Parts: sequence; C-alpha cells; structure tokens
Amino acid sequence: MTKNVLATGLIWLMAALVSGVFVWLLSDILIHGLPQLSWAFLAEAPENSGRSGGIGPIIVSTLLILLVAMVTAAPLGLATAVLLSEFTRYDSIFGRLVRRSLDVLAGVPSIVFGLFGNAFFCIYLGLGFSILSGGLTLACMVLPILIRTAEEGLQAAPNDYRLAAAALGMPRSAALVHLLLPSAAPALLAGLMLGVGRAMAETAALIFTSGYVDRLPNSLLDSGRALSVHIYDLSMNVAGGDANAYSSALVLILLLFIINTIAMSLAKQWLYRRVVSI
Amino acid sequence: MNEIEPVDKTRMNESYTLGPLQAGPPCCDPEPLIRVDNLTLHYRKKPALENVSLDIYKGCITALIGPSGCGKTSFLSVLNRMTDMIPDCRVSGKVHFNGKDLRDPALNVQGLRRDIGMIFQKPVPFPLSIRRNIELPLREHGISKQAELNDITQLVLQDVGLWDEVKGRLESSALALSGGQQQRLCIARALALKPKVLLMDEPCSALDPISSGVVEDLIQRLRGKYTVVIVTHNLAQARRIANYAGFFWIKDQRAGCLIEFGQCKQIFEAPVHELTAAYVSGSRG
Amino acid sequence: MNEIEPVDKTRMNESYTLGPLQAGPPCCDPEPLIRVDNLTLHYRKKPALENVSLDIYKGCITALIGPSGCGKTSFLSVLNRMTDMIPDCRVSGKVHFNGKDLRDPALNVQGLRRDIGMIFQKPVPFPLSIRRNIELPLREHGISKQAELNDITQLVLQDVGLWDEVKGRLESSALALSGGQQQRLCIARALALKPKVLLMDEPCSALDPISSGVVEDLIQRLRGKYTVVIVTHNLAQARRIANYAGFFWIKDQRAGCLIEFGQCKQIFEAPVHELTAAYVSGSRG
Amino acid sequence: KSDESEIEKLVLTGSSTIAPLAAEIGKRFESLHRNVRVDVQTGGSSRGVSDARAGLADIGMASRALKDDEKDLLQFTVALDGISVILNKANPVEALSKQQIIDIYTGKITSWKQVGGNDAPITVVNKAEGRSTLELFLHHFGLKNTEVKPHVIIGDNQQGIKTVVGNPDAIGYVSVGTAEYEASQGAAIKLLPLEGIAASVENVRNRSFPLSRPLNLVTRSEPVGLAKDFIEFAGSPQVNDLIEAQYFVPVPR
Amino acid sequence: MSLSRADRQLLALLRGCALLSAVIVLLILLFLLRESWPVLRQVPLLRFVTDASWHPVDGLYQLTPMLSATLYSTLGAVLLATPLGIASAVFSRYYAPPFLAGLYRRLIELLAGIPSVVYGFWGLITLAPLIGRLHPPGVSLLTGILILTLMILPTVALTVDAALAAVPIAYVRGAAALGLSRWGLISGVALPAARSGIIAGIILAAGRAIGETMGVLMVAGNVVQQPLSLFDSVRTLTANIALEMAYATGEHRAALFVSGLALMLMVLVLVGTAELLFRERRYD
Ligand SMILES: Nc1ncnc2c1ncn2[C@@H]1O[C@H](COP(=O)(O)OP(=O)(O)OP(=O)(O)O)[C@@H](O)[C@H]1O
Ligand SMILES: Nc1ncnc2c1ncn2[C@@H]1O[C@H](COP(=O)(O)OP(=O)(O)OP(=O)(O)O)[C@@H](O)[C@H]1O
Ligand SMILES: [Mg+2]
Ligand SMILES: [Mg+2]
Repeated sequence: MTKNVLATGLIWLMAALVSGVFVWLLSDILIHGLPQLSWAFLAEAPENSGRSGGIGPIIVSTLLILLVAMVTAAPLGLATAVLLSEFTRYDSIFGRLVRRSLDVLAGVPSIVFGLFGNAFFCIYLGLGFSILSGGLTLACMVLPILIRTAEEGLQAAPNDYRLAAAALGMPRSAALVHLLLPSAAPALLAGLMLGVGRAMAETAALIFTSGYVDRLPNSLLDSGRALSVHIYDLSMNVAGGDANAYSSALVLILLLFIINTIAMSLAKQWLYRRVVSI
Repeated sequence: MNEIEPVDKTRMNESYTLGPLQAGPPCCDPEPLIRVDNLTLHYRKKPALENVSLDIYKGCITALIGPSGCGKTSFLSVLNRMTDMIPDCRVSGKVHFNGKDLRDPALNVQGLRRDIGMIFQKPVPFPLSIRRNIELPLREHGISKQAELNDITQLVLQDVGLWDEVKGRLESSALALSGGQQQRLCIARALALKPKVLLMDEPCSALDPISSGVVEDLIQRLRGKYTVVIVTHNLAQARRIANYAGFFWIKDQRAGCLIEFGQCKQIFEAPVHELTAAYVSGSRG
Repeated sequence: MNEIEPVDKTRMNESYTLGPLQAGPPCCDPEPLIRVDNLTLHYRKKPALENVSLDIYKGCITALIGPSGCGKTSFLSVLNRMTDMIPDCRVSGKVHFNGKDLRDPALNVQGLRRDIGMIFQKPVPFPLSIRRNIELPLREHGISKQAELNDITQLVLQDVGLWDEVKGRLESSALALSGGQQQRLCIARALALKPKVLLMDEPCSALDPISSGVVEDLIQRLRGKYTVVIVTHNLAQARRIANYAGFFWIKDQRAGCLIEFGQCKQIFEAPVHELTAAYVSGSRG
Repeated sequence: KSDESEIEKLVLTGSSTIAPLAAEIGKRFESLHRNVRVDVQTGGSSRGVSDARAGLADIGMASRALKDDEKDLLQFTVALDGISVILNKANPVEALSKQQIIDIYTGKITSWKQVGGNDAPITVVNKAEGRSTLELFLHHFGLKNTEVKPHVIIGDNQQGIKTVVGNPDAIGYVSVGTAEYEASQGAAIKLLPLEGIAASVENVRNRSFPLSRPLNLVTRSEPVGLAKDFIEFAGSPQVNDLIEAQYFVPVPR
Repeated sequence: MSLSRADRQLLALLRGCALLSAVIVLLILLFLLRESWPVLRQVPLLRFVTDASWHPVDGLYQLTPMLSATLYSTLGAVLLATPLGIASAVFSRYYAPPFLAGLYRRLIELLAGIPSVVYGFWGLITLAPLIGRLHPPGVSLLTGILILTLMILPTVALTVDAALAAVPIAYVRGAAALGLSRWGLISGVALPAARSGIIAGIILAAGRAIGETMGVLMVAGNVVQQPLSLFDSVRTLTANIALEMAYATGEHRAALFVSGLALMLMVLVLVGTAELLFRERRYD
C-alpha cells in the first residue's frame, strides 16, 4: 500500500520533472523565437547569411528530405521487421545477426553517416550534394529505429491471432495485413514518429550530403539546406544569427507537431475503421 | 502443389444446408481418412506424446478424451500442421491424410488447413467486425462477390444459432460478444470454409447448455458429410455424439499416450483397459 | 479507507488447510453477505442487466445459470467492481457487501477485490514463472518472507491438484501450461489471497473431468469458510454443489434479468417459473 | 523562364568560416550572370583543399594559407580575418602580456589573481586540433599544441564566444570581426589588445594587428571560364560590402 | 516450414529488404576501413592505446580517454534516462488522466524531434553556466550526460509507451481482480510483459547516446583527458570526429576514421554484453 503511494508520488514527480525541464527548454525557444516569426519569415528566402530574410526554401528542402527518407526507410524497415518477427525464429543465427547489426547501425555517429553518405551516395552513386543523397542517408540512419519498434509491436501482437488465422488456412501475409499489423499499429506509429523526429533533428549527416545551398530546390537532385543545418550554421557560424536560429528551431518544432498530428489522426481513423478495440 | 479445389458456388450452397439430425453413433463407412502411425511429439526436450497410432474414419465423429495435459491438443495440432507454428516442436512418426503424407515438407499447408479446420479451446475472434470475421478467410480463399459473402455469412451464423442474436449488429466488433457468442462465431467462421475435416478442441467448454446443445446438434448434422475429431471433457457429450473414441493418459508424469481406441460404445460400455474403465465411470460429467 | 485486515500468519495457515468435504447443499446460516437491489447495467446504450435483486448468503455456494449472453459475467463484474474497468459501463441500483455500499466511489477498490476474488472464464496466467504468478499478489498484499511464500505456494497448488504436476518446474513460464493447468493455477492464485467471497465465472469449463472434479471438491470444501458465487453451464454440477441458485434469462433480445432465485433444491426440483422448468429439464448437461 | 540546359553550375566546397560569405558572393554573382548557379557547400578547409584537388569542386575554400604539401594548388585571397584574445566582460583584467598569455595557455598561471584579477581559477579555452585559428595562434605565441593545457576545446567561433559569455573566468581567442560585432551587440565579452595594439577590424585592415589570416579560394589549376570570372568577381571591390557584412576585412586592392 | 506461393513471394521480398539493411552496415564498415587504412597500415594498433596523448598532427594517437568519455557519458545518460523514460511512459499509460496523458505524450514526441544542435545550444547557454557556478569550467562530463539524457529520454519514453500499450487487457483485468494496486499491476505484470520492448528501447536510446555528435560537442568541453570527476571536461569519440574532421588531412584524417571504427567496435561490444545480460527468458 505504502509502496503504491510512494510509487504514485514518485511517478508524478518524475513526470513533473521531465515536463518541467522540457517546458523550460520549449519556453526558451518560444520566447526568443516568437518575435521574429511571421508569414514573411516562413515564405521568404534567407538574406545576409540568414541573419535577415526568412526560411521559405529551407522549409521546402527539409520536407523533401524527410519525404525521401521516410518513403525509403518505412517500407524497408517494416519489411525487415516483419521478416524478423514473423519469419525468423527469435534465436536463429540469421535473426541475431540482423538484429545485432541493426543495433550497431543505431550506434553509428551521425557524422560518420554524413561522411559515408557523402562518399557513397554523393560521389560513388554520383548523386552529388542533393536532397536525394541527404534523404537516403537519413533513411539509413532511421532504419534501426523503425525496425526495432515495428518488430516489438509485432511480437506483442497476440499469438492467438497467428494460430487462428493459420488454422483457417490463411496465408501468413493475410494474417499480417489484417490482424497483426493493425494490432501493432501503435508501435508502428511510435516508431515512425521517432524516426521522423530523428530525421528532422539531424544535422551532421546532412551537412555532407544534402548540403548548404539555401536556394529553393528545382528537383531532388538539387542541393538543399535542411532546417537543422540552418540552425547549426546560424548559431555556431554566423555572428548575430541567434535570433533567427531560435525562430527556425521554433518552426522546426511546429512542423514536427503538425506532422505528428496528421499522422496520428490518420492512424486513428484507420484503426477505427478496423475496429481494433471494443 | 495447391490442393485447394476451386470454389464453385453450387458446392458451397449445397453443403451449407445441412441435412436433418442423424440417428446416432453407429457408423457409416469405415474408410480411414487420416492414418496416424507411431506419432511422437516433443516440445523442446519435453515429450508430450509417445507412439500414438490411430485411424480417423471418414464421415465419422471421433471423440478424444483424457485428463488435462495428456496431449489431446497437441495431437490435434499435428493433424493440421499447427505444430509448424510452435518453435522447438518436433514430430516424428507417420501421418497420412487421404493417402498423402501429412508431414511432407513440400505440402501446401494452407490448402491442408482449409481442408482440415480447427476450433480452439479459447475462442479467438479477430479484432474486427462480426461480418469481417467470417468474410476475411473467405476472401483469402478467393470468394469476393459481396452477395455470395453475405449469403454464406447468414447461413453459417444460422447454423451456429447466432444469426438472430447478432443480425442487427454485424458491423460491430466481435470482441464485444459474450464468451459463448464468440465461440459460436469461431465455429461459424470455420464452417464457412467448408472443410473436409473439423478438429474441435473442447468447442463447447465455453458455451451455456442451450448453445452447447445447438453446437452439439450441429456437429451431429456434420456427420457423414464432414469428418469430425472432437476433444471434450464432457463424457456424456462424447458418448452421445461420437462414433469412435480414443482415451489418452499421461504415463509417469511424462509423455501422453493413447491407452485405448475403438467404437464409442465399446470404450464407454466395455473398456478393455482398466485405466479407461476407471476414467469413464469414475469421473463426474 | 483501507479495509484490508493486516495479514497475520496464523490466520493464513489456519485457513489454507481446508476441512474435509462437507455433506452437501442444505445450508448453513442464512445471513446475507451481499445484497443486490434493483441492479441495472448498461454497456454504452445497450442494456445488459435489468432490475436484478438477490442476496448472496454467507458461507454458502450460490450458482448462477442461464443461457449465453444473459449477463451472468456482467453481474459478477459488478460485485467486485470490475465494471470500473470497462469504459461506458453504467451501473445503477444498490449493492451492499457486509453492510457497506459497494458502489461508493470512495471505497477502497483494491481492498474490496482482495476480499472478493474472481476467476475468469478464460484463464489469465501472467507471463511470469508459475511461482511468480502466485507470489506476486501475495507480496502486493504485504507477505514478503520467502519461506512463508513458499509454504503458501505449495499449499494452494496442492489444493488445486497442480502441485505434483508442476513442482519440478515452478520457475518456468506459466504460459507453457495446458489450458486446464492454467485455469487451476489461476484458482490457486486467487485462493492464496484468502478472499471472503470467490466469484467464479465458469471455472471448470476449461478443465477435464478429473481436474474439474478436483476443483469441484475444492469448492465444496470452501463452503462455510468462504462465500462462493459460481457461474456454470454444467447444470449437474450446479445441482451437486450449490446451496442457492439463480436463473438468468434474456427477455426479447434485450437485457438479461433474474427469473428465479432460491434454494438450489427448489430451483432444480420445483421451479416456480415455467422458463426455469424448461431450462433445467430441457437442456443436456 | 530560361532553358534548364543552359544553366551552368559552379560548385564551391570547404571552410565553414568562408561559406556564408561565399554564398552571399555567389548570390550576387548569380544576379549578374543569368543561367549560372553557384552551389556553396561546407565541410572544412581540408575538404575544400581535397575536393579542389580531386576535381569534386570547381573551387575550394580554405580559411588558411596552403600548406607546403598543398603547393600544387593555387590560392586566391578574398578577405582577411584577425584573431583576438577575449575575456568575459566581468573580468577586471584589461590587458595581458605575450608572456602572460603563454603562461596561461601552458598552465603556469592558473589563477586570475596572478595577473591582477579576481581570485578565481582560469578556464583556458583552446581551439580544436587542425583548425587554422589554432595553428596561427600557436605560431604567433611560439607554442606547441602539446604544451597547451586547455580546460575547454571549441570548434567554431560562436561556440568560443558563447563559452566565454557563460563563464566569467574564461579566456579564449576568436575571429576579431565577429567578436567586435558580438561585443557591440551586448554580448558579455571584451577583446584584449595584443602587444599594445587594439583588436579591431580597423587594425586588421591597416595590417597593424599582428595576428591575422587570409581567407582563400583554392583551385587545382589556373582557373578558366566561369571559375575565373567568379574568382575575379570575389576579389573585386564589388563585394567589399558583403565581406564587411560578414565582419571580415577586404583585401586592400 | 512450407509456405504458400504468396507467402514465398513475400518472404523473398522481405529477405531482400533485410539483406539491404545488413548491406548498409557492411558498407559503412568497409567505408570506415578504407578511409582509416592509411594510418592503420603504418601505425600498429597497440599505439592507439599506448601513445602518450591524442595529438595526431604530431603522430600521437591515444584513443582511450575518448573511449572512456564516450562510455561514461553514454552510461550516465542511459542510467538517468531509463528510469525517467519508463516513469514517463508509465505516467502517460496508467497515472495521468486521459487529457493530460495525451498532452504529455505530445510533449515527448516533440522533444524527440528537437535537433541536437538546439539541445547543445541550450545546454551551452543555460545549463553550462549553472554548472560552472558549482564547479568550473561548466562544460563537462556532467553537462554532457544531462544533455544526452534529455536527448534520449523521448526515445525510451516512446518505445516503452508503445510496449505498454501492447500489454493485453486481460492481464490488466486479471491483476485488478487480484486486488493488485496500480503499482503492483505495473511493476508485477505490465513491465515484465513489456520487457522485451523496454530493452529494445533502451538499446535504441543507448545507440543514440553513443552516436550523438553535435549536442555533446557543444557542452562536454572536448578536452582529451581521462575524467577524474563529473565536472571534468571530456571529449567523446564522436565529438573528436566532428571537431577535427573539417580541418584534418592525411594521416590525421585517417586517424579520425579510426576513432569511428573504435566507436563501432565499442557498440559491438556493448551490444554483445547487453545480449548476455538480458538474454531473454521469453514466455511464449
Ligand atoms: N508450446 C508448448 N511448449 C512447451 N510445452 C507445452 C506447449 N504446449 C503444451 N505443452 C505441454 O505439453 C503437454 C500436453 O499439452 P496439451 O495442451 O496437448 O494437453 P491437453 O490434453 O490439450 O490438456 P488440456 O485438456 O488441459 O487442454 C502439457 O504438459 C503441456 O504443459
Ligand atoms: N464490454 C462490453 N461492451 C459491450 N457489450 C458487452 C460487453 N460485455 C458484454 N456485452 C454484452 O452484454 C451482454 C451480456 O454479456 P455477459 O458477458 O454478461 O453474458 P454471459 O451471461 O456471461 O454470457 P456467456 O455465458 O456467453 O459468458 C451480451 O449481449 C454481450 O454481448
Ligand atoms: Mg488442450
Ligand atoms: Mg460469461
């Protein structure tokens, strides 16, 4: 009983601590970033190395890079997760090998991803500094996150569904699509959100791949500066860039918020249609 | 490789309409549909079944009885290869279905499972609407016309006596049904596929007497057209419906084995083995 | 607020050792422990129970019977406030336990659920070892000495007849037990807490006749010390063990209601209501 | 809209110090030459040198003079940058002699008290190995990096300024132009004179400030065509306002 | 195990995809090896742990201080973020009223997407001076650990939250029926049932902490030394690469790639130990 009270207190305390620190951080960004925020800031191109002007082209580049990363990584990640959890014995050599190499991939520093992406996508595959190179590099980066979360979600799906579907002569793919993936949907979504977050937040890997050019990209093969690179440049490399660095950070967070909201409501509708819960 | 017969509507309709209740135990044509020879089954290192040999006769109802943990569920799992889904489960011995080797690695397992349906002890409705629960496997097996699906859904739900209870809420979640309703839904779902053999693992244990009666009648009406293997703890029920009965037992806390198999009447009225005699007489139904 | 009595070891030991099998139905002292008055229950807008009034007598076994979906599980859920966990479930009417209002929002629900244990239709072992399954709730309720925990574990496992089957593998997962073993484990787990009332939702439906017999004996031995409310589809069983019986029915496809309640003998041998008469005579056990 | 195929692309890679300036020059260059795109990428001076050498970039950027083993390349100075020692504004110390700075950086002086300041331990801020600012600083004071006993090591300029702003007992060295700008914008730093000469853009311009470095564009061979035009443009007075806007000093021409 | 044609096609596709992810890891390893070859060819491996210091320009390649800095900062951050992250997930699943739970989850999701530069920037401007007041210089192992904790906390919280969401409702009801308190349910049933998801989350988070670059670079101080206290300035392997790569040439550059290799080696060792430690007793 006292343990319960203690735990309740502690959990509320920790949650308060966590949200306290984060509210502190967010309000700092808000206070410093809000004054410069305007429609013009969102629409215009940066001027004077970003000290003035806006971040319009940078937002576009960011979204394009994100799109490339997710469109590549999500199917690849989901497929690998399905293979690992549905078609591979948990303790098989193959499964372990893939899992361990994914864990290693998760620990590769982003700057190494950047250098690798530069060497492989930009130079070896001849994509040059481009949104495509950046997106593909990010895809490699978020892959472990997507796979691990999806795999955990699938493993947590009730085994009864697998047995019942098999007993009805349904192929595993059908059980997967109709029963297991929907019941793993919350985990898939959480993984996707984590991946999107990680991709949006990435700096080092993008400096070397998608580049520094702050012009509006004409195609995926153009170089385009991501928001996080812009923030890095303004705060570390450009004297007098702090104010706009804060505003750009604010915009990044807002973008993330919007993406999360859309993803969440889509997922909810989808789940509702499938009547997963009572 | 694919042994599933193409679905043709006439066959479907013809056989969803079951005949009237048949007389009772004394059987039909004693042609073995499934032959099990020296079956042994291990989970990891733990043996669960040892040297089980028996024949399942076509068109007959075979009841399997025995105490908890003696391997009845494991035995059923071998017959439709559900054992494939359990890691570390090793099966040895010979099992033939319709003359074909059931343990052939190259066998089309989905086709097999369509031919040999299974009902579980715990009902497992899918987290979908009631209608989708029945339609999903049908669509998977190539039936996609909505009118046809509707017909089948209504027929099988009527067969299990659920139609009147749920006809107004076919679109609501199957998880909101009561335990008994869920189990009947699962039976309906399996019947919709028109299997040749139906494996039932205590299908009535979650049902009230009325629906249990409904299902029992249903099983009786399956006789002749379908081959049924039923595990039940209800000895009276086994006695009422089965043509053949098999009695499993666990020897020395180790593996389960088949003690006696024979005509239902013989097992219940003139058991050869003393363990069987003790079991069928001593336990309360 | 905290109504749980402090656990003292003597009480524990004393009552784990149950007395010998008691004679049978004719009861004990007719003092109502739980009084249900005009209970109505809705799921979202769907009514599931309407105007149910009955008394549960202390030390007696009360059996609830009726067809699938008539609200028996829902009724049990009200008694230990499991209804709190179902969103959109509305309860009205009066329920008193030991003179205290059971529906009081300020009631200590955990204490209540310790006093009123529940066994589900589908066994729910936790994904832990067999031992941890039993120890977990005990530790939660303040018993932490390992020797004591070991004793209790052994005693309750013996009570449900599982000890010999699992004593060698107490540390292995409870999920690897067979269905019947799982259910007995759940009963053992509930008994370990020494509740005053035990609500059992078809506890034997997953058991084979032998373990079903073991559990039935167990329930009989609980009589006097414990108050038992049991939902069962096995009318013969209800008749053998219950002192009181209640018959539920669904009127016009709508809400379930209590048709008749009384001494078990009377319900089975001289039912007043014609529905009851039809049900107890007409259905096969 | 002009035909895509006519567009000529000029790629510059290298020093992050020069990149913002090069990007601004590139924009002006684009506005004068339709159908030209100037793509500026960062990645550090060494990347600029190696990309220029490998032909991955038309022009490399290096915020230092070419080293001896890089003399196969050509360099064109577009601007100058001074390096100044900075302290926190709250620090009462107003000047340090060359020897004092050497002693502080080699760990012989560890408290501000020893140079007439507060009784507080000195936090020595140094640049990361390989950075041209570091090499210049070490060279000027006759130090070897192995002798320096730093408490904090920084990468870019702004990190140094922010570190000193946040720590009243820190000493560091950064680009004169940006330090002067930040100080004028109210950042809590001050620039120390070096050998009696005030650290200011003015003194870098007139070459009296002793510690300065060139900002270079680098090519593999004698530039031709577009690269030649760009380098000439970047070295012309037409971009002086851009250079000053980045707080660097135009090369006197 | 025999499969239908649809399943076999699916399996082939899946195998291809999984292979691709494995190939990426291999490619990165090969790339690192190729880039670090110039120095690996000349410098005996032992010198990376026996040299006097890290001064690659002068041919000194000691890596151990940075290895231990990476280890300490990762360990510290994981030790702090794990309880906080689990508590966060438990809070939003079992304690917070629905409205607050949604809000809290959104907050955590947002934090997952804040760029590490922003965390670093904030740490440098806000946190480091505060800690500097306790003990100069302020940028230190401790600051690094705290900022890393903030960065990986959302990863832990979100993965654990998803794992808890997948705990079957039957367990919750079964636990409630036994009169288990909320905490009893969580610690006794829900967390053990979600165990493998929690471990996956922690491993993911640890990976992020090890690989984190820009954030630690700004707040950890970057002096190459064995830290003697939490207030010492340290340089992690990643910061080392990011700090010097831009200006490194020749063997210096190659030596930096060796620190990349060392990092991957370290991850490999960590993953191996984690596997040994948490070798799962899987209940299914
Ligand atoms: N997946 C499994 N892994 C390990 N052991 C198992 C597994 N499934 C069943 N067993 C064990 O094998 C034995 C036979 O189990 P089985 O489920 O076949 O018995 P049963 O006759 O169906 O029992 P019940 O009547 O209780 O359902 C039991 O001892 C059980 O504990
Ligand atoms: N969570 C729920 N939400 C909505 N409806 C429910 C829910 N649980 C049960 N019901 C409905 O309430 C009615 C009574 O259900 P209940 O489970 O109490 O019946 P029961 O008498 O226990 O049946 P059975 O013998 O099959 O277990 C049924 O029609 C059922 O579909
Ligand atoms: Mg079984
Ligand atoms: Mg029920």
